[in-house]
Amino acid sequence: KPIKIGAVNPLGDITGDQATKAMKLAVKEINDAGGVLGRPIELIVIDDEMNPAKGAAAIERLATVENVDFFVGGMGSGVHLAQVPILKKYQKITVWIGAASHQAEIAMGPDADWYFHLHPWDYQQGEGYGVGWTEIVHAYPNVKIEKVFLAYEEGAFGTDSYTSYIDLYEAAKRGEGSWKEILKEFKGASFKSASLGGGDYRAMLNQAKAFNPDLFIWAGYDADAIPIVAQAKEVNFQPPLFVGAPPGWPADFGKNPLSENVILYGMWAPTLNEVSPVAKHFYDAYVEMWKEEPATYFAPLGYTNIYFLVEGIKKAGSLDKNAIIEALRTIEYESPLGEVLKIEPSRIIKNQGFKYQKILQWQKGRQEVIWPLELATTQLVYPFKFGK
Amino acid sequence: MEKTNKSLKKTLIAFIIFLIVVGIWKPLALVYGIQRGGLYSLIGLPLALILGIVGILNLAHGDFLTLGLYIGYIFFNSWSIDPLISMAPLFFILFGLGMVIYSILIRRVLKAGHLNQLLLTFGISMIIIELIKIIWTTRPRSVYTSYASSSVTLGNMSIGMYEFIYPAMAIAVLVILQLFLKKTRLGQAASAVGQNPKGAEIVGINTNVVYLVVFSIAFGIIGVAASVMLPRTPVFPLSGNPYTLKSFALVAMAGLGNLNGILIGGITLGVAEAIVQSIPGYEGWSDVVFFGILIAVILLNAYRRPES
Amino acid sequence: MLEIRNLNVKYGKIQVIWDFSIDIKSGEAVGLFGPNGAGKTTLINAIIGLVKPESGKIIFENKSLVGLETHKIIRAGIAVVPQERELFPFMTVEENLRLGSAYIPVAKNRVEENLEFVFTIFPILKERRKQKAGTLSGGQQRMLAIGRGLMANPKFLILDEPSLGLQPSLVIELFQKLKEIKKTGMSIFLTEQNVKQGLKIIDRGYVIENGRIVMDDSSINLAKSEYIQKSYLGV
Amino acid sequence: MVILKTINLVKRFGGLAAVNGVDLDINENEILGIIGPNGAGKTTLVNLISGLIYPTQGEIVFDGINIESKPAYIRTKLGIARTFQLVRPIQGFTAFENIVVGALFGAKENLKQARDSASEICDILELKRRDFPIDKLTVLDLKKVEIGRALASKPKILFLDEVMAGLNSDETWQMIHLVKSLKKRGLTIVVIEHVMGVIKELTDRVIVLESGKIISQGLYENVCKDPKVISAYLGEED
Amino acid sequence: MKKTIFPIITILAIVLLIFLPYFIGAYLLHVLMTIFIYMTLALSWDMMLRTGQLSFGVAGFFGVGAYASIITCSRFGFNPLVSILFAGFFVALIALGLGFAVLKLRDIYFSITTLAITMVFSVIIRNIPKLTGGASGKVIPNVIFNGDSAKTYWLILSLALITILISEMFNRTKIHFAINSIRNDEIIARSSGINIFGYLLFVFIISSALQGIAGAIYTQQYGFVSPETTFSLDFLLLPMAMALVGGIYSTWGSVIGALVLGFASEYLKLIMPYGHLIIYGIMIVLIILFLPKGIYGTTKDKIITHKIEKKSLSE
Ligand SMILES: Nc1ncnc2c1ncn2[C@@H]1O[C@H](COP(=O)(O)OP(=O)(O)OP(=O)(O)O)[C@@H](O)[C@H]1O
Ligand SMILES: Nc1ncnc2c1ncn2[C@@H]1O[C@H](COP(=O)(O)OP(=O)(O)OP(=O)(O)O)[C@@H](O)[C@H]1O
Ligand SMILES: [Mg+2]
Ligand SMILES: [Mg+2]
Repeated sequence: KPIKIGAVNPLGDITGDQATKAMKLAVKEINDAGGVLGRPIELIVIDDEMNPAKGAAAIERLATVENVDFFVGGMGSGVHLAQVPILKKYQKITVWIGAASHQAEIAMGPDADWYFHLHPWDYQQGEGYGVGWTEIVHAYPNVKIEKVFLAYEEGAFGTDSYTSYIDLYEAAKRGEGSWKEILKEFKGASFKSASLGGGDYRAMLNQAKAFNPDLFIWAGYDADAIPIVAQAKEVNFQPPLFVGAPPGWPADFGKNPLSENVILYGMWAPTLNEVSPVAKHFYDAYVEMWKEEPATYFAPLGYTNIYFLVEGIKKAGSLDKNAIIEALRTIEYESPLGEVLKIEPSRIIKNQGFKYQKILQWQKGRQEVIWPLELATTQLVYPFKFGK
Repeated sequence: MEKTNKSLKKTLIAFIIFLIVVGIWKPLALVYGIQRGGLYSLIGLPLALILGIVGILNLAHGDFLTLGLYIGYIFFNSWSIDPLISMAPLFFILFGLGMVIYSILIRRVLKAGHLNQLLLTFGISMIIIELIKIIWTTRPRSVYTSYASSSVTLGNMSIGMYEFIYPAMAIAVLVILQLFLKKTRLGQAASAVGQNPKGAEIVGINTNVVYLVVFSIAFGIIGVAASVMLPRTPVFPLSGNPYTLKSFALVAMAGLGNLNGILIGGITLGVAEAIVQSIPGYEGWSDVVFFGILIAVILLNAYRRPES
Repeated sequence: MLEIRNLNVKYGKIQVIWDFSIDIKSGEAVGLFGPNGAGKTTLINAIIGLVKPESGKIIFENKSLVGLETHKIIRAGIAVVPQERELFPFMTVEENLRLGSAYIPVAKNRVEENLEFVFTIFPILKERRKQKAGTLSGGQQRMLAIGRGLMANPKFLILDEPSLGLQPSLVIELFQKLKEIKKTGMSIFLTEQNVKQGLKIIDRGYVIENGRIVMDDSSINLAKSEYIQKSYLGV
Repeated sequence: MVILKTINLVKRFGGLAAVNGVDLDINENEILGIIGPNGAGKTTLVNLISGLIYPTQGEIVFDGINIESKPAYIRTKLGIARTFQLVRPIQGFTAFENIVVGALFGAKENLKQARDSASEICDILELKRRDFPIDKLTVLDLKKVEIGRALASKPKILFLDEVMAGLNSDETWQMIHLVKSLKKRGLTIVVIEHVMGVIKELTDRVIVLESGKIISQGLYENVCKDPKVISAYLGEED
Repeated sequence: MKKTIFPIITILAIVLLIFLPYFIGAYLLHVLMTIFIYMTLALSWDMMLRTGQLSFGVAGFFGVGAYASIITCSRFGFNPLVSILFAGFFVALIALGLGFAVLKLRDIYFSITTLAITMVFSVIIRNIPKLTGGASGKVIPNVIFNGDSAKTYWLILSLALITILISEMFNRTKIHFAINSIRNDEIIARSSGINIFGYLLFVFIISSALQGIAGAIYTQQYGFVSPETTFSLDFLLLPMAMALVGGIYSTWGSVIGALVLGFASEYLKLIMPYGHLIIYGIMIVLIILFLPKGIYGTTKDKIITHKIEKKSLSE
């Protein structure tokens, strides 16, 4: 009799699609190796259609019709918020890889000890970059970061980044927090993302140009990536560090000459293969199984999602809920993201997985890891300049 | 008759004064506004043509634009054809697509009224978006051309030149469409068919051909719009989708059947948006201004319009 | 010129025209009379292809019209002045009239001359040439519809109750003009409730009731017939 | 007694004065005929009185109160009803339901009363296909529906704008009897027609409009001999 | 015979619906709840459509209702049920105010204006974060009835039944005659004594309030609001599709449409994880091509024509 895991992902979106494929890969590998507790694993996937009500109904179905033992899955915060009340109703062990919005954390509350959240929360990410940039400033003496400008898309994703940066800035002014050593001046401006019918960033870029930042970050979607650089070139705005923080990147960004030396925040890049055997194993197995390259970090996250859960079950040695929770809290899983995954509490919930994202840079069409320094695949190219 | 001429002149003068004032106050906003507004107009025109002139409601307007973008992308990606060159084949491909869509689908709901057209094209929109997702995934694609981000420097302003192609194309398309509607037999027939299809048949107009041609021309223009947008626009399944609403907004603002109004309205909205975006801290309100002006104009027109 | 044989027309399951046959020769004016709902308009719609007959033949100048699209029938030389007028309400009077000629091969080069002709019959239309058709009075719209029909230089003119809503003096004038036009060789097919005026210009007439011909005679005989006197010439 | 009165009524459309200073007195329980050339302003006059359009100038007094600025639906409730020159029944309703509408809102009846009065009116009008949807009716039926809806609002004054146009003589006679019977019930009726036989047969008094002005009025017999009327309107038969 | 059977069937159906939570599982119940919410939106949209006004404001009133409910709950401590009623009242008030401006508009001008108003609502809400949580939205700690499916189901069922009741009342009373006349010919309506603006405003307020309440309940069910999800145009487009697929201008059209499309989308997804939305789209296209008046409308039409033809043939 198989152990049933229920996954809810947006199959119509590349993130959900690849996360699902990676999950299937993990399940196949585990089953080929004899399963867990002597039982095979069965993965049941339902599309959430990026619609909150559908995502919630999917959980109900997995819980009552499919009778799964665990929930996994991820992506959109809006969908997840609608799932929270249902998840609370069943209180099954849930390992989630999406939903970065702190609202989800608030909704889940502190008591849900069966809930594991692997993706860093929005506020953790900003904090992590402070750590990263501080280390980079130390490692590269010519890099200077005092003035930071954040351009953020006006929806929840961008606005949440902005508010967390404001908090970090306030903390830095008081001499606290991860940015305290470097951040002196901070400014932000919003824009309408191309994915929501916007796509004209020039007013915002002119504001940024007038501010003359050392570090320019934009928090938007993959669709914004190319037009922002193109329009920055048009208004002749060349910050020394040009950073994009979308959840994914366009298909041919690397091929675009304007991408050279653009910095990105992310959790994973194919170049990690050079420094992490797990990453390489995952990459090769994924390409082998699906005949396509993993293009978003949700693919390795999906893989991690299953493995992490299964390791927990293995360690617990039974399907006892409390035992598994205890096990998941203590295991250390060497993930294809290049880091070891271990659980720590975050602001509200007890079981938070990854804390920080990585700092990477586009170089010759590849995403190279710059920070964490121990995972670095190459050196930072500084300052940023548009090619001719 | 004279009255409409007079009010047109008044609108035009007010419009030009508005542009001049903005130009002195915020020159960059004027540039960005004209460029954006030109794009709105260019995309709005084909919708105005099929909704305002022959009365077909197409909710999949923006999604056909998306389709155009993908086709342009294929030309670039597979055969390295510059989007401005693939404009010609794109016009004809979308023209052909328009013919097919009209002949097998739209034709059947012509008499059924706007609501059925609404639902039909909603279904079509859904099919297009989902098909694109399956073929190309949701990852954005794009086309790189060096000219698209070129600019000239004026004082401390760096002004992008490429996007002036939007208002230029909008004006060109508008002029050609007006000539077509006023000077060609087919164009005149289009207005007749829009007002009374049965009456049109009775004076010897082949209404079916008129619908087919107008619909296809509109699609051809969508293809042209897609090509000029392509160097500056990311291509993903929902690229064009938001333009459906904006185009409908423009048509309602200009008034059904008023093609010139699309250009004036488009640029007004573009400039108004650009002004708000240029005020630090208020960027997020630009949509309110867009829709606020839209609502104000529609209400004003309604109250000004004399009793029937 | 026009030959209809055993025509049957149905709306759904309800039959409106029963086994209808007539012949109209070139240059002839033929009237069609009958009570409301007899099927006159339906017959006209069948001729110009707006309704598809159930069975039967309609032949115009040796060409079958059945199954042909309306605009083709019109371009072949049949003009129609519909009972419901079918104008273009947001176009001016002049634009409406010009459209009457624009798509007809034989008429499109004679627009100006046709316009003048229409304006002599209905001077008010000339006065109102820039007014939108939708704002015309009922009678003025009728004039415009007739005018638009005449603009087509048809070989065969169908008028569905042309006098409806026209002032008495114009009715008289209209029928005089139709008489003159007829002399140029145009065939006319007319339905009319103003039978008295109608009879003045037609050569022959049919009376139909419930979709069937009940009478068929020359106009002189019809005028004399008791039945016509009683039912159609009373008021 | 004058039931409806207009004082110097003017309506301009752009440069055109469609109604141009009309002083009209309509007496209670009379049948008044209004004739005049096409475009003389007859329909416009009815539109002004029934409230579909508002006058450029002038007053309309009905039953002693000024109504020129009251909305149309109020005037209907006050007792002014009209038919339309181009029949406009409400699509999607049956003939019967069309008449119910008049009773419900014009006469402010409840649904049951309205159904009763509607079937009464159908009987009076001898409307047979009352359960048929509108698009399956003949012109005569439609005209009856038109009158029926107006009647159902229990008006004091009824304007009939070319209701006889397009009827054959049998049918016209039917209508004439109908209108006469309405007069007997105490209604004031204004008929607009281009069919002189009808005017002759029906009216107590005739008014002739031309270019928005009254050019002649009086008994039909006198008016139709007025040379102005003959040249502008009636024409001479050969 | 028919007269007595109909009420019995109705009562049986209602009883069955009420006791449904005891027979079916949480999943089906959840799907039904979503369908009932959409059914309410579809029906209320249709009510407005019956006056001839094609409203694109559904998502807007839905969203405002949702926000009104969440904000009164979290900031002013309203009981969730009270906050839902308040949301309905609040939206009705907004509709009243807006009605005076927009109900003079017709056709696409009305449609686009109501859509623009939806956008304005969402942008305003996004830009006043102090009250609304701004772009990031707002969550409440506890969902209504603490997530008890059955109770939530009964609440939503009541809303759907009330909407059906109102819709039927609209179809069986004077209002039916008024709004049908308005839709078909305003000039006739006016000169038949109908206060057009009055009726339009009345229907606008009622239908908007229902949409607001639907938004409030939906949001209480899940416990959060955000401009992106709460003002999603799905809440306009799907109800419209449902009403049109079922058949407009009738109660049962929207009911059937919501059930058919609601279950179809759920079922298609299960049998076809990828690309099911294409089939859904094709289904909509086919229905509109072959049943132009919708499932219910076309069937009803067939029956009526049949009856009339029989009558005429026998005449
Ligand atoms: N579209 C239609 N669908 C169903 N029945 C129709 C349709 N059009 C007309 N009829 C019916 O067909 C019959 C004939 O109508 P038609 O209009 O041809 O009569 P007519 O002789 O022209 O009368 P009128 O003097 O009223 O114009 C009538 O009974 C009418 O109700
Ligand atoms: N909205 C309008 N705009 C401009 N002119 C108009 C408008 N409505 C009516 N007219 C003009 O006003 C005049 C009066 O029209 P009205 O309809 O009252 O005439 P009528 O006497 O009823 O004529 P008929 O006998 O033809 O029905 C006409 O010349 C008409 O063209
Ligand atoms: Mg007829
Ligand atoms: Mg008139």
